[in-house]
Amino acid sequence: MEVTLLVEATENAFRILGDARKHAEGIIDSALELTSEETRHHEAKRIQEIFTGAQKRKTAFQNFIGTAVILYAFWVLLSGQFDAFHLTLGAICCIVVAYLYHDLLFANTRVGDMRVVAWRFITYIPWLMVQILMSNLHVASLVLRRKMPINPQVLTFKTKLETDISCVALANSITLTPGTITMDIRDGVFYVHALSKKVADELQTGAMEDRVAHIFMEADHLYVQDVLDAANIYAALRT
Amino acid sequence: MIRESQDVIVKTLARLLVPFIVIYALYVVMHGHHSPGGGFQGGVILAASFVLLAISQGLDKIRQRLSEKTAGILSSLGVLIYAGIGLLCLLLGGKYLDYGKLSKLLPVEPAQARSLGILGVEIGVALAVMAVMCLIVFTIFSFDEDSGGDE
Amino acid sequence: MNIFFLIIGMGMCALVLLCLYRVTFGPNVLNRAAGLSAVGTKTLIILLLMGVIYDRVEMFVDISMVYALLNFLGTLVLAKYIKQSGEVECQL
Amino acid sequence: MSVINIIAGLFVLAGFFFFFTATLGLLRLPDFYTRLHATGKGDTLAVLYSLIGLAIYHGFNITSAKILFIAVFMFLAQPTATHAISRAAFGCGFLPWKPEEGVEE
Repeated sequence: MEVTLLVEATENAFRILGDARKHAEGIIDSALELTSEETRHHEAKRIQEIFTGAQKRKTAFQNFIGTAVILYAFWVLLSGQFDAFHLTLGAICCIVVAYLYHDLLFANTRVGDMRVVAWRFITYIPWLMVQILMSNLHVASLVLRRKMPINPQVLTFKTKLETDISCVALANSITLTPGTITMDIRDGVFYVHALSKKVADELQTGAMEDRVAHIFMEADHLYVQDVLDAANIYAALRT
Repeated sequence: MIRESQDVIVKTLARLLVPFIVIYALYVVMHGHHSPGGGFQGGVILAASFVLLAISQGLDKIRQRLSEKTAGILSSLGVLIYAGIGLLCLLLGGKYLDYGKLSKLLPVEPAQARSLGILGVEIGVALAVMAVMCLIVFTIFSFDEDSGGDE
Repeated sequence: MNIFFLIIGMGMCALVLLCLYRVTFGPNVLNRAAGLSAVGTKTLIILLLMGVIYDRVEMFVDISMVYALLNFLGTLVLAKYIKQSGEVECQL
Repeated sequence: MSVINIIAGLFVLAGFFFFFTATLGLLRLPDFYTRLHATGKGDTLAVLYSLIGLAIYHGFNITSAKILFIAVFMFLAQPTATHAISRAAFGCGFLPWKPEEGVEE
């Protein structure tokens, strides 16, 4: 009799504990949702500010000056002669070309902080190099075998990238990573030719897309980052 | 007729590469006396930059930058520069295209005047070659102006 | 070192010949375009190796830069032409 | 035969090896898209390695900077050219090759 009472009491206690835990988890969930929503809103507003400021600041004249400076650096690299005559000739050429083509080099740049983008892009290059090396070893191992185990297929996925330049970076990265080439981009849908099922599944997890979005400071990467942070906190709380 | 490309990648790459190609072409023209190249090669590379723009942005936008009338005027201007420098040397008492005589007009040594004269002639040749190449390419690209393509 | 570069250059010429098989007997124009692009990149390296062997790199580097540019442009124009004309002969 | 020469030679040799595999892929793979896999990736990396090797061999001056600029240009241009050809083929309705036995999807 006492034993059954004891068992009942312990079961009750466990149930109450479980309810309390569920309740606590629900509170934590809603709190996380709220904070992530708020930070996302805040970040979006800040980035919007940066964008509008950049749009205002980037007038045609600034484009002209930037183009001329970059082209002059390129001219000095090409020329390799540092006497006054050739430097003046280069300056005249660069000013003329920058006047004619000032709308090409900096068209629709909507990213705000160019330094951050440049730094992130430079840190992206070594990873890409490793990927290219792996893809070449993949092709080599494929080609040097007598019977080639390939099963080509076309896969499509919808991208969330918005600017042209990040689409180009993603497409060229896909072309250079193992087993995939970009065949077409139509209205934000990528058509990718993959050599095997494994590579296709790897691509569809979207890790590379997040990486590229992180580089070019697209708005969506904040959401992804929030989810990752929340997952970490959640795992820490669970254990 | 060549229309605007729907491809984001080609459009963006062309936009980024064209100013550098033009600068490279001008380098080839200007450094003709101590590197391979000169007027003709530089003009061809300039025309190549226009071809790259034409296949990425369509022929209509290129006509806003360089219309066929302007190309015709530029080709004549190039020939005029070439012949004018030659005739100037003739008037100054030398032979045709004898650049050393240009030192009478310019405040420099005859050797340097020779280099400057070659530079002027190369600019003329580059202008003429670029304009004529662009005219040929535009004519080829606009062969079926009325019938619609698929892009 | 020159002997090494000469051997590499000769090997590269052999690779160009192998690529020319694809250019000549390719089943359709797309395969030929891919083969031509491959031949162009190999020619670029051969030009630079010639420059190293003749000790005139500063001259050959300009030529190979023009070659890279024209190879890229030629491939793009060919692709555009195929896309606009829209005809590929056989499916393989 | 200094250390610089050996490093440059190794780079050029690696470039030659990847050129070789790219060419072999161009000859052996079964259809157009898979051949583009070989040339698009292989030529990019091979050109990169060969040019880095030649730049190291030539030493630190303005000519090797130009050689590295060619490498950057090829790094941008080669995937774009590959994409342009494959896009032309895809736009013409050119279907990818399937192996005979495993026809899923």
